[in-house]
Order: sequence, then structure tokens, then C-alpha cells
Amino acid sequence: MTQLKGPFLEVNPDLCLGCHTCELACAVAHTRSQSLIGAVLSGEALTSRNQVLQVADVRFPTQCRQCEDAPCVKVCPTGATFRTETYTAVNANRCIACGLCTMVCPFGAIHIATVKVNGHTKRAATKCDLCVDRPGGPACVEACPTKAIRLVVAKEVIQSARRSTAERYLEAIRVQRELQK
Amino acid sequence: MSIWEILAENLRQGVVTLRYPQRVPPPARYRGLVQIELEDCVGCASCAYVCVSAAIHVTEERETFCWSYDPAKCTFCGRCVDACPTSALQMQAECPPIYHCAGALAVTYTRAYPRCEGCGKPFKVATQILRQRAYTEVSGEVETLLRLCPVCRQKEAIKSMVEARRIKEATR
Amino acid sequence: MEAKLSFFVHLVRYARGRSPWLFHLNCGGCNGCDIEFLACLTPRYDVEQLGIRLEGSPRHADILCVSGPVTRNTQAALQTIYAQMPAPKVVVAIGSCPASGNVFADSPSVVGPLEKFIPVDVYVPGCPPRPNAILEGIANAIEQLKTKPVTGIGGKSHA
Amino acid sequence: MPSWFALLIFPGFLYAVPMGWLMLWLERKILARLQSRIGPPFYQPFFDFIKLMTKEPLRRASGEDIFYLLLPLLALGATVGSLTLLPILPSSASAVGDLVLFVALVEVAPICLVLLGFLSRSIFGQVGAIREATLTIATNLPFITALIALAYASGSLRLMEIASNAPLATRAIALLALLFCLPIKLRLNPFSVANAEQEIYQGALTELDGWRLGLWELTHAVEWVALSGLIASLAVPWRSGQAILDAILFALLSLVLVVVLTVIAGATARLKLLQASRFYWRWGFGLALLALVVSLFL
Repeated sequence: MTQLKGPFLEVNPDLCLGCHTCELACAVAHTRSQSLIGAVLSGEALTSRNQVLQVADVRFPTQCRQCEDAPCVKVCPTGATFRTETYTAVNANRCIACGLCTMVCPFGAIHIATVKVNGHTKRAATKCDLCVDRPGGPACVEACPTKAIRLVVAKEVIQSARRSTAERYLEAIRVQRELQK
Repeated sequence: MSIWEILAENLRQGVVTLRYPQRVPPPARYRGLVQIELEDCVGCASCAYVCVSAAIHVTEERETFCWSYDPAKCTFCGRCVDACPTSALQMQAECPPIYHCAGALAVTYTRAYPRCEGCGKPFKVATQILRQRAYTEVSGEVETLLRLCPVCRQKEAIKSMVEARRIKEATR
Repeated sequence: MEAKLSFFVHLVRYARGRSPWLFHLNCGGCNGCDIEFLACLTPRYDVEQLGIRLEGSPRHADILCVSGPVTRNTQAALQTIYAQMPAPKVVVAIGSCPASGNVFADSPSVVGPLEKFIPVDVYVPGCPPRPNAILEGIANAIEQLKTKPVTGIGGKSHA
Repeated sequence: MPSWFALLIFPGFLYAVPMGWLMLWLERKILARLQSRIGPPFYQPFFDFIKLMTKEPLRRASGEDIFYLLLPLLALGATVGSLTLLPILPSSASAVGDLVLFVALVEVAPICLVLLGFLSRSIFGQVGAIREATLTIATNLPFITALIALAYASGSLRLMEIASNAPLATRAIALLALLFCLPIKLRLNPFSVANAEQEIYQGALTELDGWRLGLWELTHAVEWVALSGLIASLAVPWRSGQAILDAILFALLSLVLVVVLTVIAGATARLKLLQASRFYWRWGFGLALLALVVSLFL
């Protein structure tokens, strides 16, 4: 029995328009100037950590599920990806852009992108950090015009102690397939 | 022990020299040339990152990556072997060969990235060792998912989520 | 006459292979290779079995053994010493440093690698190489030494 | 015995050169064995010589060139010449020369070495030359005093007569004093400051190259034969009268001396110049003086 303390972002596909506003908001929220114009003027690269994708007729932003026992943390050779109390974080300073995390993430939610760290540009892993440093909470939640994204703080999720979120997700897939049959 | 006793002891001991072509075999854990098992390499360039003397370089193209190694620059410290997350590198337990032209031992291997089973895009794919490190048990689902590129994995996630909602509503 | 000459040439080549004298030069290395090189003189390896003598003067030497990346301060000495060695001579680069600069490459005080300044005949890779490997490198150098042209006492070429 | 035979065949060139090479090899081999090493192969000094003779000579200033040619040749010639005076056979050529000539000829090689060292204009060469000169002076006092004692005791300067007539006590003490002088004259270990290969890069030999060094090595080999031969031929008063038997006895005695000197060299470390000089003036000269006193009173 373990308590899932961490919050994660949940999307309601019925409400999502696929307008990419969350992507833009995410990218802007992770620039230094916190504004689109400022970022463009200072030449900072705009990279979003969530991606709106279309599968059949469903449009949907995907981002990191903040796995508790995350594969990306387990394979990171430098300890750049690590698990905090609330979420799975990346320290871009320590990242060597080896891409092992992108290889093992079951959601494909982590990417290698060009970021600016301590004044110099480098390649590093980027992923959703739930905008922990932002006073107003996640930027995508704030920006979504239809309020399709919301921050869920699960009170108590009963799961196997050793199973990671990713494995729970995989088990869910298996259950679905069995149900479909 | 006086010098005379030492000389007498040496004479008594006899010749300890190895005749030239004879050699002391290197120990089992001797660090010789670095060798790569290309099938196990994922192109993460951790080895190039830790290499103190820049003997290893990994260059990435769109569809391929090159792993190049110049023993002339190597310090034979073994950091690359320690750093390799997929155990693709190992060191020969024998002395590197003598050579006569600069750069004669340098090697470059090129490997094409595996292609995504969904969209056919080349991408870095996790090897078995990596999967075992990332998951407590590597199920068939993990295998299939990790053979897809990150974008296809995202799409797969969307699909299953939509499916889950649909089933949930249907059962309600 | 021809037969005599060829006997002379063979004798000289054979003699060269049997008595290579070394001059050892550290061009700013870390001393690791030097210690391994000196290990070749110990009773265990004993280079004297190949007729090798470690000489103090480059004038007496046939084989120049260089260790270390060539630093700004040693470069002039290296070239002088190479020029001071009388003609059939070969150069052995011991360790990774003279071959590439190794960890010292791109340092502002390092001007190497060695081949920029003098022709190198044999490279012994390793950091440092084992005494066995150094011996093998010197044996290779001896083979190279034998193939160099034979000159008579007056400096006239015979072959 | 004609003098050309003594000069060219025995105990001259044809005997001295292979014997000198054998002695050089024996020295290196024994040293190696004392250190548990395998040492150089038997033919080593010969191939060293061939190799050195066929190395390309360096161009030198024309004024210097003649000295670099003459001095090694002079040293070699004088040392081979000194060999002809050794009283090995009953009919040896010592009739044509005596002790004074022998001392003069043996001293030519060190003088040539000093000159070569100064000629080199290299700091190591000059330091080596100064040390060589100092040690030559230090060693010649006991060397000549011991020879004078022998000459006085036997009443003649002819080496043949010294060998047969010298009384036992004087002969023993004087030969011990002469043995004391050998390491320094052959530049062997406890007294090898003059050609220290580690500190001053073989001193006066630093700038010698190719065949000049080869000639010098040859001279050194002949020096071994001449100096060990002096003691070997003076040690035994008895001559069988058969040339071959006497020659073999002489050669064996010389080789025994080589072994003794090498073991001493292998067991000792290099002394400083002052220590070496003091040793010779105190112990070497003291022993030679004792020989002189004994020869005066017996």
C-alpha cells in the first residue's frame, strides 16, 4: 500500500479542441522572461514540454505522468533525472543528453531539446515539471480556453508498493485489451 | 646484509630474466584496447562524455550514428566501460599492438538507428539491458511500446486513454 | 667484389640489429612511461639481452625513445637531440602522449604530437605501456634500423 | 721473437683485440649475473664495434676533424705498443723497451682522452676531462712508486728481469698496489667519476660519435689487456719456455684479474672525485711506499 502523493495533469478529451494553446503557454512559461515577446526578442528558443497530437478524431495534449517509480530515473547515468516529493524532475545542469530516458519512457513524454542553462546553451532532457516554480500553478491549466486540463492531486491510490505508474498504465492497457475481446 | 651477501644471494638465485620473446601475460583485468559490441550500443555517447582524453567520439546523423575511437589518444582508464549503460564496451585483456603509422589503430563504426515499427522513423531504441534496468519486470507490452518512437508512444498513450474512458462510460 | 660487398652489408645490418643503443628522452610526460621504460632495465626484463645499452649521449645512440607530449620547453631540445644523433637512427614513441598528446592535448604549453617535429618509426600504445610492449616496440625499431642504408666508414653509401 | 710479431700477432693486435672484446663482454656478463640478469650475448663487443664503425660520421669543423681522427688512433697505437713490452714469453720483445717506455705508452690513452674532452667544448666533456686528469695524477703516484719498488728490488728496469728476479715480499706488496691502481685506470666502478654515464654522460666521450667512439671502445678493450697483462706477467716468475703454455697461463691470469675487478666494481658505488683521490694518496700510495721500503731493506 502506498500513497500517491504527487499531483499529475489530467486531460478531458471531450473538452479538448486541439488548439495548441497549452503548448505555447508551456513554452513561454519555461522561458526566462515569462513572456512570448520577451522570449522572441532575447532569441530564446521556445520548446514546449507537452505535445498536442491527433489520433483518429481525438486531439489531445500529452505530457509526463510523473511516475513515482520512474524508468527515466532508474536509467539516468548521471542522476540528472530524479524523483522529488511531488514530481519527477530533470536537472539540466547535470544532464549529458544521452537520451536513455527518452528510450525507456513508456509515454514518450521526455525529449532531448536545446535549453539554456546558466547562460550557455546545451542539449538536455526536457519534460513536464508541473510548473512547480510558477506561482499560478501549471501554465497549461491556466491557458486552456475550455478548461480541458486540470491538476489532479490524488488522495489515496491503492496500488502495489513496487509497481511504478508506468507499470500500472501498462496493466491498464492489458485489462482494456482483455475487455475488448 | 652486506653487499657481498647480496651478490652471493643473487648468484645463488641465478638468472631471473625472461628471454625476449617470452612475456609476462597481462592480468585478467588488464585494460587494453576498448572494443564495442555494436549491436548493444544505443548511441547515447556516455562514453564520449566521460572520456578524459577525447579518444572516443560519437557523431549523430539523421539516420545513423558513428562511434569512433583512437587508441593513440586513449589513457586506458576504463571510464567509458564503467559509464556504458548497456555494457556494449569492454577492454581487451592484452597489450595493444605496436604500430608504425600515426592513427593506424583508430576505428570508426557506423550503425543505422533502428526504425519505429509504427511510423518508420529512425530513433534511438532501448536495448534489453536498459529495459531490465528501467522496469522491474519487462512485459510484452513494454517490449512493443519501446519499439515505437516517442511520438508513436504518445499516440499509443492517447489511444489507450480514450479507450479506457469509452469502456468506463459503457460500463457505467 | 660484389659478393664481398654484400657480405659486408649483411654483416653491418646484422651488427646493427645486435647492438642498438638507446637514448631516452622525456618530452614533458608524467613519468609513467619513464618508470615502465626503466623497468625494462631491471633483471626481470633486462634489455641487455638484446645488446641494448642505455646511453647518456645522443651522439652514441641509434634509437631515440620519446615519452611525453612535446611541450613548448622541450621542443627545441628534442629537435637538437634528434639532429645530434648520427645517421642510421629510428624514433620510438612510447605511450599515448607522443602519438597524440593524450590528456595534455590542446594545452597551451603542449605543441605536440611528436610527428610534427621528427619522423616517428614505431608507436608503442599504452598509458603507460607494459615493459613487454616497450621491448616489443624496440624490437620493431631494430627491424627498421636494419633496413636503413649501410654506409662505409667514410660515409660512402654501399647499399 | 721479431718485434713485428709482438706488435701484430702476440701479444699485439691479433691477440689483444679479441681478448679485449672477451674481457669487455666478461665484465658486462659478470656484472649482469651479479644482478641476476642475463647480460649481453657473447659476441656483443664485436657487433658494437662493427656498428659504431659504420655509423654516419658527423661533419665537424676541419680544424677539429684532424684531432678527432688522430687522438683515438694515437691512443690505440700507443696502447697496442705497450703490449709488446710485456714479458710474457722468455724471448719477448721486452729487450727493445723497458718499464719507462711501458709507463709512457700506457699513459698516452688517458692523455688523449683528456684532450678529446677539452676539444669537445661540451660542458660534460670538459668536466670529464678535468676529472680524468685529476684521477690520472692521483693514480700515477702509487702506480709509479710501486713500479720503482719492483725495479729497485730486481735491480733492473727491464720488465723481463723484474718478472724473474723480484723478491717475493716486494713483488706481492707492489703487485697489490698495482692492482689498486687498475680500477681507476680502467675507469671501473668505485673510481668511475671520470666517465660517469649518469651524471656527466660519459664525460670526455660525450661528443664522440660513430667510428671515433668505436676506436675509443677498441682502445679501452686493449687497455684492459695491457693493464691486466702487466700484473699477470709480473705475478709469475716462472716461465716454461714453451710459448703456447706461457701464453695460456698469461691469458688465464688476465681473465682472473678481470673477474676480480668486475666483482669489486659490482659491489661498490661510485666515489666522489675527492674521495677517490684521497683513497689513492692514502692507501694506494701507502701500500706502494711500503713496497719501496721493503725493497730497500730486503
